[in-house]
Amino acid sequence: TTLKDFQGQKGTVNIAGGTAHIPVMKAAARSIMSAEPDIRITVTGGGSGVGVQQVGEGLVDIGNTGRALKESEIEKYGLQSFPFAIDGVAVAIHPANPVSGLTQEQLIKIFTGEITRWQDLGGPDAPITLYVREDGSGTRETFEERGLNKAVPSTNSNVSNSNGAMKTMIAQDKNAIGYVGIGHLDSSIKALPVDGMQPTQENAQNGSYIITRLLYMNTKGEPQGLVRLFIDYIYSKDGQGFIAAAGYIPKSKD
Amino acid sequence: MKRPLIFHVFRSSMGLSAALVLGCVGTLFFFLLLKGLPTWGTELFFGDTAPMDAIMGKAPVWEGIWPAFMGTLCLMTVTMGLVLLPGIGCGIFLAEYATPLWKKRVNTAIDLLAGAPSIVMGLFGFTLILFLRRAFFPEANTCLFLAAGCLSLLVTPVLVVNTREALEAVPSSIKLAATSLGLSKNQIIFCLAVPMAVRGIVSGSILAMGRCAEDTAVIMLTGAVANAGLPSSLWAKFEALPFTIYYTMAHYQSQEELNLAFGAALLLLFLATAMVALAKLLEVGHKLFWQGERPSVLQ
Amino acid sequence: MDKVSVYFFGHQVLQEITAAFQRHNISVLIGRSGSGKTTLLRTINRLNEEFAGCVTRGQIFLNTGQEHLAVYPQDDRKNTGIPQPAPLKLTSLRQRVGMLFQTPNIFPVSVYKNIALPLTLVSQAAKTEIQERVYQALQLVGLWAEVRDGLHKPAQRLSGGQQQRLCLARALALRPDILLLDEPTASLDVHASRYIEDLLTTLAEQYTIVMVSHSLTQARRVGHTIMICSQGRITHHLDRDEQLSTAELEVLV
Amino acid sequence: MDKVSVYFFGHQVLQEITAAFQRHNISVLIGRSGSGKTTLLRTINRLNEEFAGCVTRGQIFLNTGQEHLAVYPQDDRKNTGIPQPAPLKLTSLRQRVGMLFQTPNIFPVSVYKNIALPLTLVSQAAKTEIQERVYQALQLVGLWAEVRDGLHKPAQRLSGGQQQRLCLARALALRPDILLLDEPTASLDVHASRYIEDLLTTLAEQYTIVMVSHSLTQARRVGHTIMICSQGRITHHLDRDEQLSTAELEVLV
Amino acid sequence: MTSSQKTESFFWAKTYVHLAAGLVISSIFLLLVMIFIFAGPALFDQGHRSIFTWQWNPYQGQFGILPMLMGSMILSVSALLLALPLAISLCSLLLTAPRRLSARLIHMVIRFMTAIPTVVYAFAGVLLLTPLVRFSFGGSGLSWLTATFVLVLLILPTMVLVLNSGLKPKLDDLCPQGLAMGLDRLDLLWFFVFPHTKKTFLAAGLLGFGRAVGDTLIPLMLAGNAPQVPMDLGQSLRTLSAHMALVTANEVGGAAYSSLFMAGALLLGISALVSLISRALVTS
Ligand SMILES: Nc1ncnc2c1ncn2[C@@H]1O[C@H](COP(=O)(O)OP(=O)(O)OP(=O)(O)O)[C@@H](O)[C@H]1O
Ligand SMILES: Nc1ncnc2c1ncn2[C@@H]1O[C@H](COP(=O)(O)OP(=O)(O)OP(=O)(O)O)[C@@H](O)[C@H]1O
Ligand SMILES: [Mg+2]
Ligand SMILES: [Mg+2]
Ligand SMILES: O=P([O-])([O-])[O-]
Repeated sequence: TTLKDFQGQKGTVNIAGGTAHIPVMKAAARSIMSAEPDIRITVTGGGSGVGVQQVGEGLVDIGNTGRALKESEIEKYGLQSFPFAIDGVAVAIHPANPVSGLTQEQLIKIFTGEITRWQDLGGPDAPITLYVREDGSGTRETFEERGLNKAVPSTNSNVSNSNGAMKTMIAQDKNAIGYVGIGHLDSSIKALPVDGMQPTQENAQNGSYIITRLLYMNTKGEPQGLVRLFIDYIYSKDGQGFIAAAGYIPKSKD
Repeated sequence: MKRPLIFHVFRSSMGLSAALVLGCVGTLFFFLLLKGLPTWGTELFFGDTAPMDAIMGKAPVWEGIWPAFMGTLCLMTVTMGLVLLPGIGCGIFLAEYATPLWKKRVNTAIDLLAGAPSIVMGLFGFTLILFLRRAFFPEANTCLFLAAGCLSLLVTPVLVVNTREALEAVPSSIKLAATSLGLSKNQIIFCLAVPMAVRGIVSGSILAMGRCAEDTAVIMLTGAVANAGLPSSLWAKFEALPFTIYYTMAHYQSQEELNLAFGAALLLLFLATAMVALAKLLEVGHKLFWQGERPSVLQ
Repeated sequence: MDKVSVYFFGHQVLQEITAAFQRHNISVLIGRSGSGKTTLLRTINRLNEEFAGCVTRGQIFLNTGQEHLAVYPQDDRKNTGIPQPAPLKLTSLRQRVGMLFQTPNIFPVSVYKNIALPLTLVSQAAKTEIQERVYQALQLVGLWAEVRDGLHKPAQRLSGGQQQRLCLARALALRPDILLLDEPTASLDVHASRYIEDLLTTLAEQYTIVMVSHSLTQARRVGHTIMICSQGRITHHLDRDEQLSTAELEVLV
Repeated sequence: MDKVSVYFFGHQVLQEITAAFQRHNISVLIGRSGSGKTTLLRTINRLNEEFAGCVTRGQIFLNTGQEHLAVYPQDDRKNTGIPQPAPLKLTSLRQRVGMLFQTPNIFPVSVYKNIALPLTLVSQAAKTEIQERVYQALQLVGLWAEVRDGLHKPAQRLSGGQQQRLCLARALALRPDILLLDEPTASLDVHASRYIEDLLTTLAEQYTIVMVSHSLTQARRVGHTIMICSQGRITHHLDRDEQLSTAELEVLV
Repeated sequence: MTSSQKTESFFWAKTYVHLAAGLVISSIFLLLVMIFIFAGPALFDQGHRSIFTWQWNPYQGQFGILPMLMGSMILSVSALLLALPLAISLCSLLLTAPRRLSARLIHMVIRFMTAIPTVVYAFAGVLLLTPLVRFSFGGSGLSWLTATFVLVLLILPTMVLVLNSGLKPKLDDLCPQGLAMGLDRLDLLWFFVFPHTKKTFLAAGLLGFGRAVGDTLIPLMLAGNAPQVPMDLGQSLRTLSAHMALVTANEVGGAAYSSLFMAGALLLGISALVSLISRALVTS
């Protein structure tokens, strides 16, 4: 699929959900709308939970999730999933923090509130501030399932409601620990290897980094018309470019 | 001069608290001005789209707050369109026609509505649309119209109360004089009282518009999105300044994106301040015109 | 006026007052504060009814020369079989009875509109006729010379005395049969009061005037009849020829 | 009082008034509405300054018998070298000059506290002394008998006349040198006014009284001096022996 | 135009007024009914009993919103406790120096504050106040304390204006006479006005509380949103309103979703109570 396929099309595609997807969606929307002004594509976040809910209720055409749909969700709404990229979830701390790696056991103890000070981890004499994502976030579910082995994080943690917000908070707080999609990593925060696994997209792709997930687009029933075209466009060469530019590994349509 | 100690404490605390509040608000304002003003320019509004194209709606704007600004304006217009007639009418009803019992009832209801948090209003809109989809219109969706509808519920009390007060401020002696001349009740209301109250009503409407411009929680649940381009129809999703600020704050990846939020915050601040200032000006003019009083412009 | 009683919230303010006000006469009501003078005036144009908690009993008849009219609708419960005149509609009653309040009570519009607006609303008169009547009324109260240049300026700019006369003009423009005046000179200084007093004496030739006054000397100067109110009753009723000195009046009050 | 001018928003209300009010005398100001009588009273205790847009020029001196005091601070720009008496502090000036307003203006506390509270705040008197002075003041204005049982009931329950006297008592309790009275009987009926007039005549033996009145007869009854105000000036100044009849006064006004 | 025509046009005007009132009342009614109908399942459904518990952990099937209720209450109460004395002393300043330039400036600033959108407060709070709080108290800077400060700024102007309009007429009544006796304005205010205006204080307080409890963006962006009852001012908390903004991210119909309505109904209930009490106070 290329931009040519959109020629002469008009209509609206509404997209909402996972915040990790936004850069890809925006880039695709921008390229399509610039070529075909009659097409309107609206993009907003909200988190994976919002994606499921809104697409299920029919409020948007494509609901993005940063996790696989649950059986119950598929059943209830008749959703169809389109995984298009691989992303890892990296544990992140402030760049000034000398801690340079954690074991998974330590990670679990930190997030469940057993370890509360950095000096227990070889860091400075300071309390640890925990940051987690809101319930319904795909990033959170992935992290808790793969990273924490389903341990329940302490209620004492601050809640951010997007990957971006999480990154900003960690970048400002010397004592922070949190997690973001690998695509969001940059020099303002420091990603920590877990059990020696380096959080990079390559490792996520080749399976040596295990806290990974797929990014999905979901539609209610079989996608039609413009929505179909849009999904195909994400899988196209252009789309793969946007995915790579956002820091994810493109995944071809199976 | 016998006065308790606490009195003297209080006396000295007055200046202190004033300084505190002035300091806080001053810092906030100058911070926004300092960070916001340098971002102002065509870049802020239109991103890299040509301004003329953007204004005409020929090309979508990507990294600019123009669509959000237009969205906010549209939202205000539609909301006012929805709320003006019922709100003012209800105000007239309360001030002039309602029996004491009804007056009490309606005032209570209006008070309840005035107290309702805006997030609850947003939830109401969201649920309403789900309900409508299931029961009547499968095509219904969150959109500009829904957001405007919920916002109009939110600002109804402002409008009703202002109208009511403007009408109640019409001196009863004037109504009595008109009655003694043999005018009927409707004549007095529509030929004398309402024209006398009109500026009070207008300033109430402007305050209501200010509230439309600033509210975030309602539109968050009823159709505001991060990227939609210029508002295209009543039934489409839209962008709005307050939502843009909130969203950018949560998602920004770079300083440029944060600058967008600064620009939007400043613009929104100006918009809201302009509304309040305009309402105040009208109020002053109103007093001057009708009562010949000379209220201080500063108060 | 026949056995008129007025109650406010169950408290009887007027006690079965029976009185007659002669046509083309000035009747002056005097009495201490709170004795019910204002209330008595307001029974005549049923303005008491605009206040909460007011109940009026009794009947008032108007004799306009041609007609004999009842002010209050007939009380069915007490129907005595004696035919009573048809009651007037409320608004047309009030058009026939002009009232001037203690404090000038102008509308916050222009001088011209103050008179023209009620006139347009209550009469079917054409625009030119209305203008005619506005000018006439202003001339009658001697305001014409003072306001001719500021006819369309806000009426609030007039002085107290001018405002009081404007109110009078407004009432007169509606061509009432009866004029009720509640302390028309209370807020005016000596000169302005004198002017109004003279005006009233002239007007008495065409109108039936009932006025309330606090000034005994004024009552003696303009009243054809003086009635003294006390605690909701008319205790004394003096015609011009039997009028007393100010001091004697003071004792009575 | 020396060349006192008062401006409101640039509009000159008093025009360089120079006058002297004799000690232990009652001076009555009469004049048409808006002629500046109230404003003139208020220059004496600098109360005009509490209103927006007011500017006062000129100087007023108080002669309390022992001292010679200036009401307004000296104007440095015009320092003529002639030694002027030290100006008074604003609050102590106002304690020396009691003022009674046209409408009784009681505080929403009990009768007793109405007098006692200001007294506690401005004087160093002990509790028993304050009680003493409250009782004295109430007796002086003849209110003692009427309120002795209700000393701690809200003062709002008093009748208009009683309230007016309470205000007077409150002013007297502070032991001022000068009493300013603005139409003290305007809202009272004939009997109550008479009582106040008699009281004033008694008080004049101890206080210097300046009062405004609208009633020419009243002015003649109580005033040692009558001053006629007109358009911000004192046009006439009549001592008791050269007083005129009411009618003549009326002409002057 | 004849008289009957005029009556006719007023007939329509009158009808319009009544229709408008009917419309407004019925939409208010609809709003209340809908919120409570949707909250119903949360209240009565056996499966959702856990809503009134202290644990919020959807993955473990725990849907307690009591921490959020607590969060709302303590945040608004603390904002109120801080704002009320501030509001009273600001209002006293306005009243006792009515013509002084400083007082006019403050009045203008207060007016201006009413116009500042809450999202702008929250935005500036995140960028200005959070680093400051983090620097001086440690932790994330997103905390009870931070949200309280910004909420105080939010509710202050309303409270000052309500106090001002309640106290000013009373003071103006006393002023000329009181001043003539050598008292100053603050004396009058303190000894004669304050003792008789408890209701005005209460009304201002309730209004401020109502605004604080209903605000969403400030707690959402500044309070940290941890679903816990904070033990000290530096800890993070979650309010009902912020909870609602966070939890819309759930499938329709589940327990989390009905907790959303429960939160809405609670918020509405609190604000209704507050406005009814203040109305009763003002009218009595
Ligand atoms: N609208 C009203 N509601 C209740 N009571 C009223 C009302 N109007 C008048 N009254 C009562 O009726 C009595 C007579 O009042 P009215 O105004 O007739 O007195 P008045 O003789 O005109 O006195 P004044 O000389 O002071 O004007 C008073 O006791 C007053 O309290
Ligand atoms: N606070 C004020 N602000 C502006 N103008 C004022 C103020 N007080 C008085 N004036 C003006 O000063 C003039 C004199 O007023 P003043 O009250 O002294 O008159 P007065 O002689 O006491 O009249 P009255 O007999 O009606 O009480 C009036 O023209 C009035 O408009
Ligand atoms: Mg009267
Ligand atoms: Mg005066
Ligand atoms: O991608 P998420 O926002 O659902 O974490």
